[in-house]
Amino acid sequence: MNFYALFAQLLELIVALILAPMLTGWVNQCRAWMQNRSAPPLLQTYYTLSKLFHKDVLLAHNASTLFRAAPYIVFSCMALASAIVPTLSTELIFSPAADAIALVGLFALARIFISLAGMDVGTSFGSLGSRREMFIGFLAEPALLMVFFTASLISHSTSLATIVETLAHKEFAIYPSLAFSGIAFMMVSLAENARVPIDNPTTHLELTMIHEAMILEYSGRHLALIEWASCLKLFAYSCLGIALFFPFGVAQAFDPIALTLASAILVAKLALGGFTLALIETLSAKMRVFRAPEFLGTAFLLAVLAMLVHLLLEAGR
Amino acid sequence: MNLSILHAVPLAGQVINLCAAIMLLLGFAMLAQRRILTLINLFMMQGAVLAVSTAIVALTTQQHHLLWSAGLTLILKVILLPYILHRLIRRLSVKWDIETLLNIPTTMLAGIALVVIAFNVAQPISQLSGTIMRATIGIALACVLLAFLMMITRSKAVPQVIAFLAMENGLFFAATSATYGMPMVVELGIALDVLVGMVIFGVFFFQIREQFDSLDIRHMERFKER
Amino acid sequence: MELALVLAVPFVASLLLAIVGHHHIADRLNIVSSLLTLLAAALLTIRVIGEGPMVLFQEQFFVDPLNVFLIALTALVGFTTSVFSRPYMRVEHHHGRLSVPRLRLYHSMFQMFMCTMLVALATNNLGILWVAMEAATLTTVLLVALYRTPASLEAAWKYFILCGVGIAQALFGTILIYFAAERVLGPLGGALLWTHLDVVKMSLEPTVLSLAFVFLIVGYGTKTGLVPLHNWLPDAHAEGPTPVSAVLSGLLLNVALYAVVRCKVLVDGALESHFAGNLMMGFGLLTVTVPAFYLSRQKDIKRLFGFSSIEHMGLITFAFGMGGPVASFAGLLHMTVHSLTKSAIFFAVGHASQMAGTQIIADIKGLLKRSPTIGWGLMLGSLAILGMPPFGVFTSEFMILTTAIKHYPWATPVLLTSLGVAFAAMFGKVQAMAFGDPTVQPLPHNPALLPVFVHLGLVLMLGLWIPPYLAEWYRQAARLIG
Amino acid sequence: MRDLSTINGLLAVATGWLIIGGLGILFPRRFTLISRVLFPLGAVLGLALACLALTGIAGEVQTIILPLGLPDLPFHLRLDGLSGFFLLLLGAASAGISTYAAGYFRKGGGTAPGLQCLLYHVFLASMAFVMLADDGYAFMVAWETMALTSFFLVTSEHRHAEIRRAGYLYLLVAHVGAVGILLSFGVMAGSAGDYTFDAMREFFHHGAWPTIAFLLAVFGFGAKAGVLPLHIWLPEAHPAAPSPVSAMMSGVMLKTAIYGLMRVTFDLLQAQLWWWGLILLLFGLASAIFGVIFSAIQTDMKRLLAYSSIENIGLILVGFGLAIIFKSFLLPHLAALALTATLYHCLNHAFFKSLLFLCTGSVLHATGERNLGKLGGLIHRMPWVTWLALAGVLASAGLPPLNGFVSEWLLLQSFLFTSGLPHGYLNMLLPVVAAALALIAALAGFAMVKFFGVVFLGQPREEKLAAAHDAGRLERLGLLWLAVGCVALGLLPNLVIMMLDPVTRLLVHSGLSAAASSHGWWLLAPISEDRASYSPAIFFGSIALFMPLVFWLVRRRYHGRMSRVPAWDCGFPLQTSRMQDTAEGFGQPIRRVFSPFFKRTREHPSAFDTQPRYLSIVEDPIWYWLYVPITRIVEFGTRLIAFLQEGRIAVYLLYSFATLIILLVLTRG
Repeated sequence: MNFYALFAQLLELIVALILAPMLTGWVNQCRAWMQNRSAPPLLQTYYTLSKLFHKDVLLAHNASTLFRAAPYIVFSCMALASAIVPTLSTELIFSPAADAIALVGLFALARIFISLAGMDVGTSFGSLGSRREMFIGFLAEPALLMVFFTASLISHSTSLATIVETLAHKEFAIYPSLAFSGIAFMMVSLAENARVPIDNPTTHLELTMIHEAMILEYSGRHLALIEWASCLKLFAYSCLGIALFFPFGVAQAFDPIALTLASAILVAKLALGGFTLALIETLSAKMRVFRAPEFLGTAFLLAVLAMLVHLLLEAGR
Repeated sequence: MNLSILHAVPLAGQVINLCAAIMLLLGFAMLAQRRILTLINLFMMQGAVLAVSTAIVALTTQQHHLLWSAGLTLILKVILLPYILHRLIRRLSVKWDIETLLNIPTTMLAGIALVVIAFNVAQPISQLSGTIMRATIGIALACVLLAFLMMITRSKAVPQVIAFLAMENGLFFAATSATYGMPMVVELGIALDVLVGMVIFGVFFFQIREQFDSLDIRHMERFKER
Repeated sequence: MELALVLAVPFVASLLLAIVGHHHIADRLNIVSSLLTLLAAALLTIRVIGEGPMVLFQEQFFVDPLNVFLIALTALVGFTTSVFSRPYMRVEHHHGRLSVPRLRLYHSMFQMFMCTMLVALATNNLGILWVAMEAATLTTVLLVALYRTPASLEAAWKYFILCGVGIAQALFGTILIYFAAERVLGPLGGALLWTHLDVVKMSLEPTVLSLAFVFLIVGYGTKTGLVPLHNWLPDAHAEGPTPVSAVLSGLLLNVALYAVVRCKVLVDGALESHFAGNLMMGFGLLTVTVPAFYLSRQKDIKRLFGFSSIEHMGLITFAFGMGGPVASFAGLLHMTVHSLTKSAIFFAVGHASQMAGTQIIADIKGLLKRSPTIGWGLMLGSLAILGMPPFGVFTSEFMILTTAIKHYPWATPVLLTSLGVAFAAMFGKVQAMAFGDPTVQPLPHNPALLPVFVHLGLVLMLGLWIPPYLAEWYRQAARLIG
Repeated sequence: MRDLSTINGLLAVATGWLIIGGLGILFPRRFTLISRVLFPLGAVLGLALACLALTGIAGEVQTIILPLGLPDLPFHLRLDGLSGFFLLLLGAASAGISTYAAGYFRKGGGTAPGLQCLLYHVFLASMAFVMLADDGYAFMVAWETMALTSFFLVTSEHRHAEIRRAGYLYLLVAHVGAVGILLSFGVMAGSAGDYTFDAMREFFHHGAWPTIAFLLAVFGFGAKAGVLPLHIWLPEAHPAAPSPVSAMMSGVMLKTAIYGLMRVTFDLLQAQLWWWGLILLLFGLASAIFGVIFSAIQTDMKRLLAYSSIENIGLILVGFGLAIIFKSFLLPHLAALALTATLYHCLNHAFFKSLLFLCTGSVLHATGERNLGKLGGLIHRMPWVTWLALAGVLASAGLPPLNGFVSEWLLLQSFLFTSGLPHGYLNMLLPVVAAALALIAALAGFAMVKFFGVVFLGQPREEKLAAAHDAGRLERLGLLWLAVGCVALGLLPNLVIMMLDPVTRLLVHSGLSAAASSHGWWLLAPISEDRASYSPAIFFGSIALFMPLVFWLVRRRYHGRMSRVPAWDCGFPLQTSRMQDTAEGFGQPIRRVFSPFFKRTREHPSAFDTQPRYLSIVEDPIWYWLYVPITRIVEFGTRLIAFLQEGRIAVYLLYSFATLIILLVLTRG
């Protein structure tokens, strides 16, 4: 069992590391299609990363050790996060190490380091980005936690593995609360991954950027790590969404066939998810920064509502 | 006071009751009086009545130390204090006490109310009294309260002091007539205190006049919280 | 013998000082005679503790644990005040506020005041008690008016008139007690002697005694500073020389309250009801509450502490009014600590106002910087008087409050609100004086700060540890009060 | 013969502190003696106290009676699990703070060093006595001594008017609170009138009395802890105090209030009602939200931390209230979970908040600035302080794998089990509270990023910051101790929970030791592994593994080339330090989102101003809603009563006269 867990864990980590840039590429491709542009290749992100890794790092005079350490920390956090989320299997080495709350903590850790790095050089855009990032963060984080809470109330556990097992393998039941929290989760994911309508990952327009403003000073391998970490984050969030709301097909016990099947199903789900994301990004316009509280507040309220709905309607289950 | 009780009282007692009545009357008179000189004279008369009544008590009850008391009263309150007061008045040349803080009729009405209260308060005490007369303690109390009222209503220093001394008279009357007198030591002490107090008053008058150019105590309202 | 010394030393010293008071040794003579009084009082105390209560001089004087404790306290505070007054008066002289004849008057009257206090405490005769109280008024009137400024004259005049009138009521009360006692004891039975009265108090006529107590509490209560009879007190405290303020607060108020308490014992015996106690509690509560609200309006530092004295007298009165071993114990303890603390505060305040050249609070700043000892003396003294542990005032307040919670829970919110308001008002002012950048100047003569810290040290000790024999002594006295 | 060695040892340590203080005042100007001998000695004693207390937590209850105090009520002292735990907190935190203080206090300054030494050590000793006291009187004496010494410490720079004001406010609120505590004791002693805690435990209360006692205790201890409407002194006093004192007050002194409230609620009162817990919960929640929002907009770094303390006390109270609710519904295991979270957070807060306050102290020393708007870029000048502060910041923001996260995790876990409660509204309410907690945690992160980023990162906002120097050796040692504490508490939760077990058993008759010990030291699973688990060791280990691995791989696969250039900033050429976000700017989103919480005064320049000025003052509205009206009422009372004393002797005589007449008439009637 331990061997299996180790194997599944490694597999999951490697799959995440490899697939994450592709997911980003896929989203970009879909979006380009929908916007009637000629699409970049699916593997474009890999090319970009590779190019960045080869380039020299240009470091601002004022940049400190923190600035240089942050990409590694953020990357490690995101790698760990994608390792924690049970995508292929629920039998993972890391699953007892961190539950849903710890996962939220992990995301927060990464966010704080990237924000601090943004403030480190001391430029106007850097601190602007950090401020906005933390601003979005403090609104999104509780909403995300509430989404998890609903799921944990259903499964009587905050352990992600247990949640997924409960939702995936118990007899079929309709949880109205999950509908609410699903929408909330989607809104949070958009915000957390710097997507339209909260942020636009493709813009460098001064007044609107959030995530890009923070990492403006990064270059070379540092930037590569951060971009990769962003991809991992998107990947982790997508997997989380899949695990919480469409968990069917996750492998439970040691079973190479199930694992293979799970991988295939996962790729399919991710493709669909990426397409949906591109669709949303195409259909909506970017909001003003101060509309963000309304957007995320709605997400938070929906998540809380989900929990109350659960307590009202599903308390017996 | 009803008649049957009066009949039961011997002559000395009747005289003391009379003195008591005069004391009260003089108390009212002082309350109503505006002129300082007359006030001093009234005070002197009150002292004399006090001395007489003390002497009668001394004679009838064979308490000879009360005779000393009577003598002391006579010297102090009939001779010495009025003399000092007269001299003060002349030296300070204040003859009139024109304003009272409350007009005279109102003061009189208040005085009557006070007498009612005093008698009412003293009633249980009078009923216990084993001494010759029973009403004196009530009257003494009334005198004290009337003097108190007078202190409140006078706005000049000298009448205030006279009122203060009148209050002492009332107390002394209570001490001697109602209770056969206090022990001698105490009476001497009281007398001494009154005398010393008077001297200090005298000193004060000059100081106050020097500092405030007037003996009107309404100048002395500097300390207040408003 | 010791008692004779206790009473005679200040009397003789007073006469002596009246003659040689202008001489430059007068201030030292003052200290020496106070010290002798203190020593005699100490001997007396030891004897009373050893041999129990004693009656002396044809029963006119007697000493029991209750008054010997106050005698010792009075002698102690008298001594420390005399120590303090030496540099204080030298500075006053230096500043030209007092002439030599005035100093003579001051020294003589100070000793005379001590004498009257001690007589009032030691006497067995309610009449002599009254005489002594009146004499104390007269001497302190002269002391309050020492500066002969319009302000001091006004204060002294008010003091004289109000206390004179008040004390006249007390005389009426005394007469009524005599009147009642004479029926039981007969004209020659010593109807004014407290020891005799105490024996027969059960058979005294209740109605008379209750009326007598009304007069007595209004009378002596005026001297104690009970609201609404207190109006002379802040003026007198503010305008007299500071040593006089110290002894007024530390001693005179205590002695007046002592007189009330002695009478209460008799009235309680006669009435077998809680009439006297209720009356005292009522006055006590009023006296705690009202001054608390005055405190925040004060601009004059000595007036501020005068109001504080009123408040504490209210607290003690309330404690004695409640009665019972704990409350009476607490009342006595509070008398002690209040005397010590308040006189210490006045010592510090005296020097502080001399340093600033004014008594206006707003003009005194930065004491800690210029003179740490005076600043800390004032600061710690004020905190102590406001009932901050570990000082002894807290101890007695704790006991008073706990008794109140137990027996009169309705009174506790009133007490606590007042104490809270007082704290807010007074502490803010004291802090402003002690802290900040200094406006004050150093003194031309070295201040005597030993008294301040001796007093505060004692108060601190009483807060943490009451020596067993002292506690036993308080207990005996509390038992006498009932 | 019972074993009294621990409590005697504790007493010896406290006495040792008093002696150190005494030595300090004996040699008030011997600077070297005080800073190199006395303060380090105090730190060693603190360590000894912590060790003794650690043995005391699990040991037998020990009591002694000192021959001090009232004749009928000598000082009773008692050591049990609860006091042991808080003494541990005191000792452990004070060891670091005293070490730091040894290097911190400089020559010159406001108060003489000897006096500081005395006040500081008496402060420590009084806190120890607060936790040992076993009767009302000893408790009050220790409690008020604590308030008094800390007041003098706060006002050691009393030349500044705002510090005087802060001190005044502090002592006033402390005193009013003490009155509440005293009343609470009074109610608990009841008609028996015995103020020993033993008697209070035994005394049976009727009807509403226990509730009254509890509410009074909440008021009294809440004033000290800084619970919402009584918090106003806290953001004033903490910045005013010298930094070691702020650290001590925030890290330890606030916990004495929690200790007292726990003592009263769980120990002295026999039974708890569920809605007591709700009250605490709601007050705690209000304080936490309020604290964190205000913390996020502060521009003074110590005020920011002070508001953050309010927030943390709020969190502690939330857990405390939850524990009461569980206990009153007879769910002891869950109560133990909530209580463990609470106590854990007390310990954590002691470490990280002390650490942060001490770091601000170093910054203050190095730069003379408290205003965030004039700091920045200190990471280059003060690397030690910066990196140690980072540990504190991460812990304070509740991030894994540091200690702040563990207690928040436990707290959230305990909220997830509320659905078992037999009370409909509570079932609905508590998850919402949990949601609010999540919001608070996220906002705390915001505030901490602002604090750290503005102070230590970016470019220096003032010229003089270039001269800033790092902390001295003793200071570093003190900081290091606390930072290591933050990390250790974060990584070894099971050991801490095992240690807390006797305390929760004492208070709610259940503990988590079985759950904590069954999974080994590395895995924290308070209920069962299925329900929830967290392993900081794996967590930290994997990040610690990934990072060097990634670093090594990148270097190995590609290269390590790097060159220094001017900052890019979208090509904007004229970068100055003034273009960074100020503290106000960073707080702007909070001001905007939570605008109903603030009382704002703003001045905008008009378009035609030649010298445009912008002014924005954000104030605490509670001051205006609650305190200003109270002062108005009191003022009105004084004005009313002042009419009585109107200076005329005739009127005064009239008072006497009327009193006499009224009394006579009443007596006669």
